[in-house]
Amino acid sequence: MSASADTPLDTEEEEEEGPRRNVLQRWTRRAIENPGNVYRAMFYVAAAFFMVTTLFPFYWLLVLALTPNRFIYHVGLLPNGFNPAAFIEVFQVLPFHIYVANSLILAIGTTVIVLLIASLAGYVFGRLEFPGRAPLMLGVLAISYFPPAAFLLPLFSLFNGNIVLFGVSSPELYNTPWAMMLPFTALFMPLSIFILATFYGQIPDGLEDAARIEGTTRIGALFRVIMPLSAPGVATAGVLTFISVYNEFFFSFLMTDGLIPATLAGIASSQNHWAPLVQGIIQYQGQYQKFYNLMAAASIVGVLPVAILVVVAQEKIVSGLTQGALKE
Amino acid sequence: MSTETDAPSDGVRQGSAGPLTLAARRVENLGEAGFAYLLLVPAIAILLIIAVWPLFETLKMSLHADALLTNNQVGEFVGLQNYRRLLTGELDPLLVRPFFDLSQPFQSALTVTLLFTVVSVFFETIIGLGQALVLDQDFRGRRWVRVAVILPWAVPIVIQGMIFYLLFQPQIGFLTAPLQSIGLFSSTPLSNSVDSFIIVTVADVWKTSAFMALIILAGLQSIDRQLYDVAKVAGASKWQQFKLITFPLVLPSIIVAMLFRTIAAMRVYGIIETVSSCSTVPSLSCMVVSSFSQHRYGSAATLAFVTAFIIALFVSVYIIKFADSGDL
Amino acid sequence: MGNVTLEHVTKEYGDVVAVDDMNLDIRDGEFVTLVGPSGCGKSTTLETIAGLTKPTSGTIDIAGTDVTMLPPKDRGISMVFQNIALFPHMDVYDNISFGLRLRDYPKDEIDRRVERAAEIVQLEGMMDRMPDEMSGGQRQRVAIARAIVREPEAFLMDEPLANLDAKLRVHMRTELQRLHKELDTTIIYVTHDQAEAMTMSDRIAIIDGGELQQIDPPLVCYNEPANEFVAGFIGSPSMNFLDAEVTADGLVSEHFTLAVDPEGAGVSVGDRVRAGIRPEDVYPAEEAADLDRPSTEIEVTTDVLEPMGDEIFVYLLLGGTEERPSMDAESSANQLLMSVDPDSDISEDDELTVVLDRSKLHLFDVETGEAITHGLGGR
Amino acid sequence: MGNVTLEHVTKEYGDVVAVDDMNLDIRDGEFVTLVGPSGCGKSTTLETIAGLTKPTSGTIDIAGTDVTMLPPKDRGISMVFQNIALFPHMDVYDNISFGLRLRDYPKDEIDRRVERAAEIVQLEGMMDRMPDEMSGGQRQRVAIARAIVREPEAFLMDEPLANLDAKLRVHMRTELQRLHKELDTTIIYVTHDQAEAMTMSDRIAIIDGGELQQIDPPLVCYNEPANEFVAGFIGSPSMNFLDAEVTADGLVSEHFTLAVDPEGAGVSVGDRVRAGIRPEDVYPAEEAADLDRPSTEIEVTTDVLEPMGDEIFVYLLLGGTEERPSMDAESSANQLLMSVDPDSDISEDDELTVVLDRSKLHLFDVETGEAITHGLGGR
Amino acid sequence: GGNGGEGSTTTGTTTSSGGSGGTTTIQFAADSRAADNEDAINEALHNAGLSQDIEVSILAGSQVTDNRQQQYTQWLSANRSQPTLLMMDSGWTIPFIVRGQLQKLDDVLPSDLLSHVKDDYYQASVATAQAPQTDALYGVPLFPDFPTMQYRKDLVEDAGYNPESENWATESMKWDEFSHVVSDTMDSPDVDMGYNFQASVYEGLSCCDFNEWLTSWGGAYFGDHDNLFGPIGDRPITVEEEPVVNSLKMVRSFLDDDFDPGLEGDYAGKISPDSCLQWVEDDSLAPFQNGNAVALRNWPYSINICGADDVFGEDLGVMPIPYAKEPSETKYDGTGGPVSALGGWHVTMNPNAPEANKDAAVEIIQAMATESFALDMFGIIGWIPPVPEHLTTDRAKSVDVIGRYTEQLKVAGENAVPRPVTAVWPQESTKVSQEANAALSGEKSAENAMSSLKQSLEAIESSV
Ligand SMILES: Nc1ncnc2c1ncn2[C@@H]1O[C@H](COP(=O)(O)OP(=O)(O)OP(=O)(O)O)[C@@H](O)[C@H]1O
Ligand SMILES: Nc1ncnc2c1ncn2[C@@H]1O[C@H](COP(=O)(O)OP(=O)(O)OP(=O)(O)O)[C@@H](O)[C@H]1O
Ligand SMILES: [Mg+2]
Ligand SMILES: [Mg+2]
Repeated sequence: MSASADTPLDTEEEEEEGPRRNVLQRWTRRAIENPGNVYRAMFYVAAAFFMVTTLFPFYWLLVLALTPNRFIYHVGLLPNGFNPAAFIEVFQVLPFHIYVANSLILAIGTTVIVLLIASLAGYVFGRLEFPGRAPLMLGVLAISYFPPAAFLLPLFSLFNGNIVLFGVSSPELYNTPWAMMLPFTALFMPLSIFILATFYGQIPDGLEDAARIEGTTRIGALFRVIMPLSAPGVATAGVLTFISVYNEFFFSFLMTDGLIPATLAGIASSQNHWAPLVQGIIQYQGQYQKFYNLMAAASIVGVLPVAILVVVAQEKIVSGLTQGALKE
Repeated sequence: MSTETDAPSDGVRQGSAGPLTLAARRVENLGEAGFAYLLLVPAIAILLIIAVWPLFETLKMSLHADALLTNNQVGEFVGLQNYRRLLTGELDPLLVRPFFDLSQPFQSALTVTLLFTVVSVFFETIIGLGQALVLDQDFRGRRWVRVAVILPWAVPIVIQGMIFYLLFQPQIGFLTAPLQSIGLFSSTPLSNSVDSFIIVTVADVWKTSAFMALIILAGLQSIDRQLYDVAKVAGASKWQQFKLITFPLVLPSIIVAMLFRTIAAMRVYGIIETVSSCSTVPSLSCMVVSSFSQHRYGSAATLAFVTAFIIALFVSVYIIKFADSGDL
Repeated sequence: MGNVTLEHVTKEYGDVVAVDDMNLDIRDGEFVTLVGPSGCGKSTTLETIAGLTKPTSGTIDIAGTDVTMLPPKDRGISMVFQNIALFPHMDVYDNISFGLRLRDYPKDEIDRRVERAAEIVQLEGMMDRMPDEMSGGQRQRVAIARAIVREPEAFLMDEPLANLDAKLRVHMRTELQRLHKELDTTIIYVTHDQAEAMTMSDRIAIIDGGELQQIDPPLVCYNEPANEFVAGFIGSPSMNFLDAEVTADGLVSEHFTLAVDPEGAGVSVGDRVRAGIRPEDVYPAEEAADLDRPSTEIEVTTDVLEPMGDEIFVYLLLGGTEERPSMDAESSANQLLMSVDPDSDISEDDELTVVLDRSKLHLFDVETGEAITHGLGGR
Repeated sequence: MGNVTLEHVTKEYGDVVAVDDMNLDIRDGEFVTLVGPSGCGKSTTLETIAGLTKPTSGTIDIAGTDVTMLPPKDRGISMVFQNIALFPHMDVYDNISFGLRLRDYPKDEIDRRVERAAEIVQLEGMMDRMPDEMSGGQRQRVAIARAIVREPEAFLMDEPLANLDAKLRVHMRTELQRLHKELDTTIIYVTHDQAEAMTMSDRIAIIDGGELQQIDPPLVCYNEPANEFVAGFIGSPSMNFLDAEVTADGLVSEHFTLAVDPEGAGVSVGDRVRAGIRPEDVYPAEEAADLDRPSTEIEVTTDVLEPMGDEIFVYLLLGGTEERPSMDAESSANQLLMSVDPDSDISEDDELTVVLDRSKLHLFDVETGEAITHGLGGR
Repeated sequence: GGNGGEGSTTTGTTTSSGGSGGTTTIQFAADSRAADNEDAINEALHNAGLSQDIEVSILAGSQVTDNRQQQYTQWLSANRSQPTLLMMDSGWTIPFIVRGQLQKLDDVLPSDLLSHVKDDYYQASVATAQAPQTDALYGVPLFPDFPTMQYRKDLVEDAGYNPESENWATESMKWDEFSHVVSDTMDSPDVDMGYNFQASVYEGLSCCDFNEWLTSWGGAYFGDHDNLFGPIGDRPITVEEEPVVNSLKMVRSFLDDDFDPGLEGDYAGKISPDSCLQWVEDDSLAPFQNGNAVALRNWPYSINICGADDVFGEDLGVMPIPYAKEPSETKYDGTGGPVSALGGWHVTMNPNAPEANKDAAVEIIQAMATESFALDMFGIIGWIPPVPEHLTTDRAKSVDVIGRYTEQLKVAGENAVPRPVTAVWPQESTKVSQEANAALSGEKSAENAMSSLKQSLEAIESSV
């Protein structure tokens, strides 16, 4: 190694302090000397930009919610009138909280199932080598190529007991949570499988090895070590699944008859009152008339559980692994 | 270590084991491939029943004629005729808009879909990556910025549609007039194909950048922070750290996110229907859904399969990339 | 019942043969150390024993059972990994107690054992630190504690003390030996530290290029290395090697001649052999008075001196300074390393006469490297 | 211009003080080794020098510039990390060339340097392996190569050879020294290996509990340790310590008496002191013939023998077998360690008379641990 | 497939709620407004003579008609036995009838009720509940819906017109006159829009707005109104004809000042905002409701909104929709005059329901067909009574707000035109709205748009 080669590059220190420099130069100079400030500035600009662009429509939503529906004409940046009562009306017109509760239950149930099953599959695809891996993965992926409508008719027959195999007719699942959770599971699982496979695949073998030596089975190692270490990925898969189900409309609309139980307590006892959140929201829509303020207020209310979930899940990520101590 | 304990002892375990442990042992003893298949059973089973079987039924439907006048879902067996008619354009008059017509690209399903996919996924990736990078920093109030960034993803499509619909509804929202005055939009953007296309794309980018951000963020959080230490000491600037460490290490996450976003973008439907209409911005899924609701199940099934096939072709780019990164 | 037997175990990674037809028979309660150059397959051997990787061929037997196909958890082993592999999401207590918790030990039993293990590795009071809040050595000690809380058939330890300071290492050495004695468990140990290998092992297995070279008690390996590789590998600093030819006069090399009885040494006239002598068996002629069997005197020039505190390594040039070997030629034929007392007044570039301890001279076959004889009789 | 100066550097992690008011002044081109017990703050010190962690207080100066607030990349350093930290997504070539590619070196220059570095660490032909396809030692060598391809103001190396076998370690030692000489770069080196510290360093800095204990050339540290801690830490096996009292008769301990001139030794009658003597300065009486200044004879019983090949460590009990110390009492007052020639015919449980080399006896203050004197004159 | 049996669910079987042993509860799939008024509806039914041991349980279906259609399609295709009664849009009942998915009421209803429905109900409504080309009844109209032209009487009067004395309420005016009324009124400083309508690309354009324009010009989609419901593929397609094209030109001239429709008669230009081209009902209502428009074509619900005291109260005027040609001047039966597009809903019966439920359902339908029920619902939810005579009763007139406009509604109802619902109408509708919108926006000329519409319709008609 010749000592000369490093020199052309270490020029920064050599630069002489010239006397004539205008402001811009000085600024650039400072920026170069202390790029931290520039990054910080860039960072704040970017953060502010993202905040504004993502939050503005929500602000607009709030404006809509606060504007009485009859004054919706030409709402500007400020609500046209001030009618916080919309948030109360939302619950008076419909037992909206029950729709929310229904959706929460469906979403949580589906998320748990998806995470469980997709974890196993993600582990397999992410960490194991076996013949048929690529075709199987592509097969799983291919399911998401199809529009949901492509699944509907057969599933509807299936869940209405119309499919008879060996003299046994398929279970009557229509109007039960299963009629939604099963399709959701199937439709949202490929994404989770891919996410989890990616993250599980990145966990160093050494940690799984250590767990197995300590006496876990491979599955035990998956749930005790690999999954916690992939907390960001798992949380992401969970949040994405949860939100997708929470807002799903197509199947939840066609697999329920739109009834809801009269009370929250009724959810537990009822087999067949499973109308979800979105169905609630569109109930504020008349045949010709849309109660934009109620829809807006309802969606703000409906988004709250998700916001809470996001906070919680992100906390989990943070506590899980912030410092990225993934290193063996 | 003292040996006096009578707690379960380690040691090579043999013989006397309950049936459960025996089963567990048998599982552990499976070869890599056997074990892999076993863990895939739940996922594959649910996918087979809830996804593959319906698709198979739908495939059969696509080989039958439409039946508008009977209680049957489909008419007589016609082989591949539906496909032939679709691909030769014979079916176009029956569709909302032509399947493929280069002379009016904004009103032909295939071109609209591809254009939408490329544009929206491009912006979503850029923005999602930017958001993820911001969220990956440590700063006060990060939790709330996170929630803010992710919140759009939690908005049901109905509401997302409502927001953008109203924003661009000249009598209500305030966005049309200025955009119109600078000549960007026509006076009726929501019934103008190009304008609506842009609005739908913006709405989609607004909502689903969060999806990207979430997955990429998880990828970022899984990066071993020590690697940055190494890079810093080696003299890497922030940009170089990003280019050489961050980017390659989150690339798998980005690919997964883009893959699924691309698939979803190619199936875009809900936001079109709620902001504008399938007539104005026809997508492939629009074709499927409208044929479906018009009771043309044979055509709808054909369209669904052709859509899936086109998606498969389009995403093979990712698949190849994925295979390169060793995950397939 | 913790004997571990490897029969014809081979492990290949693609083209790379990490372990090559390894046969090991480790008795119950034995403490065997694997040593060998970096990349020779020590870790891989442990991994196959642990069941973390399936051998490409061959069988492994632990405690009389063929475990080749058994998963790690049923092999009754515990292991310290070379790369430590603490669970980053668990604090020290959870890391250490992991295996016990898996086995549903009662809480107080777990506490007791963890406490005891922490004491052994001197980590009391760090129970709720997370791995990334610890120093390298502390982490390694957690890994050791995690392995020793359990009472398996066999311990596998892959350089468990690499990141510890000398003093702690000596302490851990004692502790591990005590543990070994107390539990009467088989221990298979990988180390790069000669002192560890020499003091702790019942037997040392020397591996090179995936192949077992010798497995014998430490002193046997030291004093009667099976081949040139072992001779050069065991002992630090390394043994000196000098090429020589067996003539009627005895052993003749470029720089010295040694009367030797070809018969007694198992060589015949005309053979080319390699002679090996350890640095501590080279003496300045004046100090060789009490030596039973010195060799002929050899004229040398001192080159570099490496004072180690308790001794000084003196690099000797056989052919005079003009033949100073280039620094990277590993063990040059012209170079001889001698270790002397720190009180010695040798300085650089001295002209010196040294003798070799004939009884400590080893002869190796030039081609195969096999040892021919250890120690020359006669004078 | 690679001098490195730490002034009053303190680094706290919450309650833990990892580095405590450290003052170091390392000259340009110097090779300084940091040693100290596990967790004493060596890595943290390197990290603050590298700029990876900001000191809680104090300033750092490299090549005449105050770099306390500068980012690592502007400090002109390169570093080998204790936990290796290779880039998992890059093959060996890319890992090694990382720093060069950052600086846009021409391709052929990169190739040349990488090749050279790979040769030094003996990894030729492994250029396209991925890190997870390598053994622990191989990975460590990649990390070393990654650091040495560049020519920074200063190298920081945190136990770079921990996972290498003795032979390779000796080789790397030479290579690093040569590099040091060639580039004339400052090297700050952390190691647990006494031999490394002794042979490579210009000066050794001994750290304990975050505090610098002594920084001096190796032999000074060895022969004139500043305090009891350094004395016990440097040298392996460790120095023997015996409590004694200064009386009119000289140094009186439970088991022996040593005539001493209090004045010359800097003690006064009535002082309680701790006497320290290294194992190699304890001799069986019969071999002490050529010793200039043996102490009075001490009757001992041999306990355990640890044959190391090139020497044997003999544990001696001062008070007879019935006082055999419990095994974990670190350096028991009754125990004395002696190192003897491997040819020695001492066996366990021998009754023996030994002498200490007075001139190698160290006296330390019982309270502060400060060294009082090194070597006793007189007889 | 077989029917998996529904017995386990709570409804449809005898339950013993409140100890009143043996109440039969019948599921009725309706919308959320009906569901909100479940108790009132039951009361109204019982008042109308429904036996006390029959209860109706209302499923709150979506108000979005497409969603409901989709849902019913699934239920009926899967042969579900629940719900027993379905509230169906008159716009898409026929496809269900054609597919044989509804109970033929001729077989289950008493004949007096059948003839009452067929004879006394709004004929247009009944036509959409019958099998095409036969008079077999499959649904009983629950309430019809007809749009009217709602306008600001106060402004119009300010502009010098005299709606009251000219009896605009029942004697509709022609489009040219209307255009001037609007145009003149617009000159009053505080309104910037004139005539608001709905011309987004959606079903509402093809079924209703466009349908009204072209019919009022004497045009038709498929020739004589006998052909409205088929036979598919075997009827003339007449969208290319002059009345249809003229109607488009007229409306385009309302939108675009620069466009010369070349029509005889004097039409005032630029009386409608461009935005109409992307409006559905609600969007067009907002400016009107906020006092920014002169006239609005809309359904009765907006009468209730705008006629409220705190909006326009008595200042809201309502008239039948203007027209261009008298029925006598037109080529096809049923065209010309002040037409209203027909909306509204029927009650139909699930053929898979258990017989016991069907029997109870028949009783319910009977109760629903009474005047008492119709008027109750007019008061409660604002469902317009399905029998014209009921509208003119005092009770109807006494209903708040909308009661003031029963005369106008009756006229509209008598002039109602159904959309041409067939199994292929959904596709045809899409094409119609696309082409009509394109013609209105000037993207295509009316002639071009209609000729390509004709081609599309031919293709669709021949596809069955
Ligand atoms: N992030 C942290 N949080 C809390 N304590 C820490 C953290 N990092 C290091 N420490 C503590 O600081 C002290 C010094 O650590 P350091 O890594 O410098 O030790 P070291 O001298 O390098 O030890 P070793 O030889 O074991 O590597 C240790 O006691 C360690 O536990
Ligand atoms: N996954 C792998 N793919 C390819 N080669 C591998 C893989 N793992 C290990 N090797 C190679 O196998 C050989 C043996 O590796 P092993 O880890 O057993 O060495 P080791 O004796 O433990 O070395 P060290 O002392 O450096 O830790 C090495 O040459 C290594 O490069
Ligand atoms: Mg190894
Ligand atoms: Mg360290």
